[in-house]
Amino acid sequence: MDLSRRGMMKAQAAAAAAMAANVTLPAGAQNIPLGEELRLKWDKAPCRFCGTGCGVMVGVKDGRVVATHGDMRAEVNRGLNCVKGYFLSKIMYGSDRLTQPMMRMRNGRFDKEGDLQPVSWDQAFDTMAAHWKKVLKEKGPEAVGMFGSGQWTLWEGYAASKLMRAGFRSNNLDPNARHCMASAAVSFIRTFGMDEPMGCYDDFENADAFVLWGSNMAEMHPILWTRVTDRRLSAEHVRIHTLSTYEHRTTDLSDAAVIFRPGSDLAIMNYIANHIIRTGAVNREFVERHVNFRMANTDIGYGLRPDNVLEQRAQHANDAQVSQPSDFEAYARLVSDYTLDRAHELSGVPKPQLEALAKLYADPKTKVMSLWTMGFNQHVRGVWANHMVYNLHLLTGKIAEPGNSPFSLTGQPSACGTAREVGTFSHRLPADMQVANPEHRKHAEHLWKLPEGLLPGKVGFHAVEQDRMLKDGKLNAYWIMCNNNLQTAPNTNNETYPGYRNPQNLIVCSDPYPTVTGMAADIVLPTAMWVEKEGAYGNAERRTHFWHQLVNAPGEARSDLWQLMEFSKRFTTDEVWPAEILAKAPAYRGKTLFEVLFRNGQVDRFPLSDIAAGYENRESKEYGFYVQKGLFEEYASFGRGHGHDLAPFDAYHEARGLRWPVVNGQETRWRYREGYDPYVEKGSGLQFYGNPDKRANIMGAPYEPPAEMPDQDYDLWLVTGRVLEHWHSGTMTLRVPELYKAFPGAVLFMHPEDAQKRGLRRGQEVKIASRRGEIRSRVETRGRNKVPRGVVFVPFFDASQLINKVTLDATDPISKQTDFKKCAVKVVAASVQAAAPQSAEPDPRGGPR
Amino acid sequence: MRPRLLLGAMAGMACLAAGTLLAQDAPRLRGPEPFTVEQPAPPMQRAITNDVRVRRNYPDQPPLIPHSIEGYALDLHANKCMSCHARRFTEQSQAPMISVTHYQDREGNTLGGLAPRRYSCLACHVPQTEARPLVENRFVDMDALTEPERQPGGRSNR
Amino acid sequence: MSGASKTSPPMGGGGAAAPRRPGLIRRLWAWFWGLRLVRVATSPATGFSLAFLTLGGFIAGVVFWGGFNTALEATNRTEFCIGCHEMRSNVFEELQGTIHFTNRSGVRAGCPDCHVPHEWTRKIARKMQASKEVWGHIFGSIDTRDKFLDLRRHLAESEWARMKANDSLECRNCHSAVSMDVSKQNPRAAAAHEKYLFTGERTCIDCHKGIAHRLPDMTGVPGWQ
Amino acid sequence: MPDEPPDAPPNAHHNTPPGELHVSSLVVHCRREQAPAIAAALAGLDSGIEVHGGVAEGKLVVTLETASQGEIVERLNRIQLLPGVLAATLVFHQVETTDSSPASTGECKPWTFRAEA
Repeated sequence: MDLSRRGMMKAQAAAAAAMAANVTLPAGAQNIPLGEELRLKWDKAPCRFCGTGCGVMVGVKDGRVVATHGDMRAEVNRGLNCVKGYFLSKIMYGSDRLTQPMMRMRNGRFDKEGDLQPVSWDQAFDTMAAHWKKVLKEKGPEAVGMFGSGQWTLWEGYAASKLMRAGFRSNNLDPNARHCMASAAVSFIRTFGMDEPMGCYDDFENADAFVLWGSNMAEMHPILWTRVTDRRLSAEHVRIHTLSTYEHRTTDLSDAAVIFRPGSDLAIMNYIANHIIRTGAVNREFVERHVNFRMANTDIGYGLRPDNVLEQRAQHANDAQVSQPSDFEAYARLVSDYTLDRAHELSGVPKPQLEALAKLYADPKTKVMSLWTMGFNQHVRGVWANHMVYNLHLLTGKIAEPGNSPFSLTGQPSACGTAREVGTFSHRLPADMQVANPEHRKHAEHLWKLPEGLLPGKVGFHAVEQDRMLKDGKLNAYWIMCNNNLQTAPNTNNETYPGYRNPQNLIVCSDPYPTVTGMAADIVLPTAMWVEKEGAYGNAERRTHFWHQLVNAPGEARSDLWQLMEFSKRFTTDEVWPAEILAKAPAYRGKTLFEVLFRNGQVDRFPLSDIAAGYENRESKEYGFYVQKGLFEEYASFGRGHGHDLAPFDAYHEARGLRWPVVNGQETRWRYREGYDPYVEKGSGLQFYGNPDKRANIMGAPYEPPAEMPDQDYDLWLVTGRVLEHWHSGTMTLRVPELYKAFPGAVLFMHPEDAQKRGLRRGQEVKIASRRGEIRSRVETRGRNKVPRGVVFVPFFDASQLINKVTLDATDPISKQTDFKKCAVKVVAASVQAAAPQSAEPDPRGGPR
Repeated sequence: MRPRLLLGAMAGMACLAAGTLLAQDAPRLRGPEPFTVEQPAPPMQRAITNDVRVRRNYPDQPPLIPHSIEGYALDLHANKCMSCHARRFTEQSQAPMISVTHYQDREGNTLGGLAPRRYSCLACHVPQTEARPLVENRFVDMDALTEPERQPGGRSNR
Repeated sequence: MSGASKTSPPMGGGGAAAPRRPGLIRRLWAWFWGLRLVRVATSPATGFSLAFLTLGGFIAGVVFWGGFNTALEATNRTEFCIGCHEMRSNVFEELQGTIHFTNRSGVRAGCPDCHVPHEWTRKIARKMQASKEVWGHIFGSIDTRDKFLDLRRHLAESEWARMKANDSLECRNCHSAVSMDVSKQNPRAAAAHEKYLFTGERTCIDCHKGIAHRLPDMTGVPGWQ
Repeated sequence: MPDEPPDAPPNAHHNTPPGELHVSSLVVHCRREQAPAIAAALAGLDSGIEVHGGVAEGKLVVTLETASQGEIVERLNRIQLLPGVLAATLVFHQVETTDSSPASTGECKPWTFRAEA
């Protein structure tokens, strides 16, 4: 080894330590032979992947990201990353990165049946604008829509919301968080009157027991899992109970692996509530002071198309969200049906396991942290499931204090920040406000400096509804940003793809890489990603976290924010707003949407000189003002003083994220609790101030079966999900060789006896078929996931094995979130005709089943 | 007929240089063509078990696992990885010892053994299969930027 | 249990004066010998030819011996082992996910392949030990998953000890060290086998624990932490 | 190396294969007024210890060059015991092999362990 190499290593080592200590090393003070040219420029950023919100240090050299590592100063992860996070450096450098807009062309003109060819941004935007104007003129605002993402930055989501609601006057804006967090978000509002958890990650170090409801944290939230295992292995008394429909890496590290029949979690939670009441473990004082009881409407259908027999048969399919005031006695009566025997019968869980679980919640001395993600949220009764876990914490008063915490884990990096806080759902405005509420609309119009009566009050199409409306020809101009919905939506062959190829529709897809969705779109726009733009995310514990633009996007790729703002220049108010509104507010006439939305004296009020020295900022340079700061400060005006206070913009570029409400520079770790939350009145101890009476709601609801269950023809439960190494549809991670090679293709996880019964072997090619479609995959009877008999698991990251051709587009009727965890399939060898009877070979070993 | 991505146009684009994404690999990233067609499942890949340490992309990248870990216990009862990679077993096993960073807790205090937060080895270290990457990754090693002539001689394998 | 004729230890003030009854074993013994059938069976045969007795004895021997071995073999199949749910839902469930259950060549190891010696006398010895397992089954000593997990360390330790004592005999029925081609093994396996297995310093089970079933709590087990 | 002697050298727990260079860095938090003295003490402690800065802040940025991982821990412990040092935290660690032989394929790497460890 020569000296220069040694010196370089030392330079890196010293730089890393200086970064961690926040110390500036004197230039030239180091005995480094090679000096400046070796220096990497290190900056902080949140990780690009899940909702955990880990801090990452990004090393830049010559305009390229050359290294990343866990940020030791980030409280969330303290220097750790998961394998995806450690490979962030490589996600931007797949060689098939899109660098030019592409459009379907034939004979030099746009043609929906043509081939994708490179075009200029102007050509792409002109074609889009012409179609948007035609649709708006012929069919009105309800025929234009946009599908966004919990992976948008805060200001991208905010700009999209303004453009769609105020610009095009359409609420047909929904994020892919609808597939991910909607049940949690809706349930937060219904229970506490405010979205997002009361607790925070500090609960991990304070809990005595962790109960995971349908969450495989070891793979899906690996860094939070390190905090759980740290607590479990450091404190003798701590226990982990994991409920799931199959065993996985999380159950491996759990004290109890509670494997239940899909959908029966509802019965288990009602049993626990019953146990708490029956054993006198109800915290009476807490319940009397802080809780109301309500009863949910039952028999609420499955969010399928209205002509589906299941919807027509359901009594309350159309008023599923309605609930009635009730009392403790009625609630106790409701849950009294859920005896230990009944819960065992419905769930298949051994009784001692159920009892042990109930005792954890009932024991006043055990601090319980309940954690959940897609197992609850992607559930035809997802809102109820969320309610039921809050019920347990509210009955026992185990809430809003260190260690006692019902905690919803988020899937996407900014599911909380962009989808929920900024309000990109089809029913929401910023800061938990609702489009259907005239007061809220008025408030938004005021803050946005827009004419009164401009914002539409009708709730727009949600994600699954958008696909149905595209297919039915009622939604005709559609922009997809920052997601890959043709791979990730349910029942895609029948309900998603037809809408994309419907000749009436123009489909635009913005993405850094060619994806399944991009390949089916009519215009594909190349997008800047992650540190190629200045951004902000909001994680699962209300932490808002910023990053600077550190490198430039390749070629002509531009951020989603630039695309939205640029597109808004092509419309004037006269073209898209009703004449009567303009008649009352003539000052708005003749202006472009860009002028009224982004040049409104607020968004453009911060000069370029406010941008921290040494950082590129492409959008701001182009428009001549600090775009991100303007958008953020305007957005923050919605929440300040209303329990959603955000710190000043610049503070976030310094801190490793701050948890809102940030009041007087102090973040809030536990909401609703006096001493932690400045919004709680002195002397009250605890206030659920999101609701007018400052009480939370216990919502009574029964067990109701899933939309589809295995039967003679389709005899297996299909559960879909993710794997550690790949993020969602694999757009980024499949292009990182190390991640791809670690888990190169989807497989069908199946119990060995189920495989044997069908004459299948490990590795054999099979068809997985439902009533909606089929795909081919390969059998895996080993490995990280151990499914019970009768259940199969298939991850959805693999574009060559599109499992969502098979899934059912049933949703929770209240949250409209898709249930990707429960439908009926059959599995046959691919070489056998699908019609042939399944191998009827009797099990040679007999024995009890 | 469902429109297809024009191959000629692709070849003309700087970002899609010929050979970076072979035609047979395209469906792995972009889906079948057309979308509705049935697609054969790619074969399952064999694990790489050659024990050859893989060069890291940058110092803080966790090393990849160059051997099979099939059936290795990693649960509350047993951690098979530590049977070779723990400090006291490395002499026997000649396996690389876990990095000393693994001896620190959340607060940065150095502990006597593996920090509990590092117990789930597989959250960061993954084995590899023989799968051929679907598309070239143009990440550039910092060594190549600072000392181009050094490539590919320099090795970084702790 | 003490014989009835022996003086029992004093049991407190009132017990000494009570009249003595013969002990249980003695009473059973007397009852057994009092049975008519037993008397007949134990008195010398009268009225049967020597040829009959010899031939009959031989045939009976064949039948019983054959029957015994058939029964023995019947209990020596995986199907028998997993006939009780303790085995089926614990250890067999775990075996199914391992290389010993499915592999490229389709050679499968069932329960007896690893847990019952192939040589006759040792097999019988193992079968006699197994009577304790029958006892365990009847009295439900591991009839729930939790009970099984609580006893797993004990169960595993007795298997490790047995295999250590017989030099991993059952492993070697299939995996003979002499038949190994180290060039086909990966480098670290080859080196380990050369250094420790071929020299006799270690036996298979020393390193290969938990390959067919999950492991118990390994605290304190050499080589584990 | 299959014929490696079974008896390990006494300092075998340092596990020092020839030709390794371990470069690591620490942040040494110390009482601000004592920082200059500690920086000087560190420089004199051993060759291969270097202070790069942070004296003014009381957070010394220190790099170590050692031949083994064990030595890092050893020095870390020694530094932690110096008077005035509040905490010494390891930040960065990288190993390079210094010999030019190819990667460690085919070397003796038995994965077994002592029966009585």
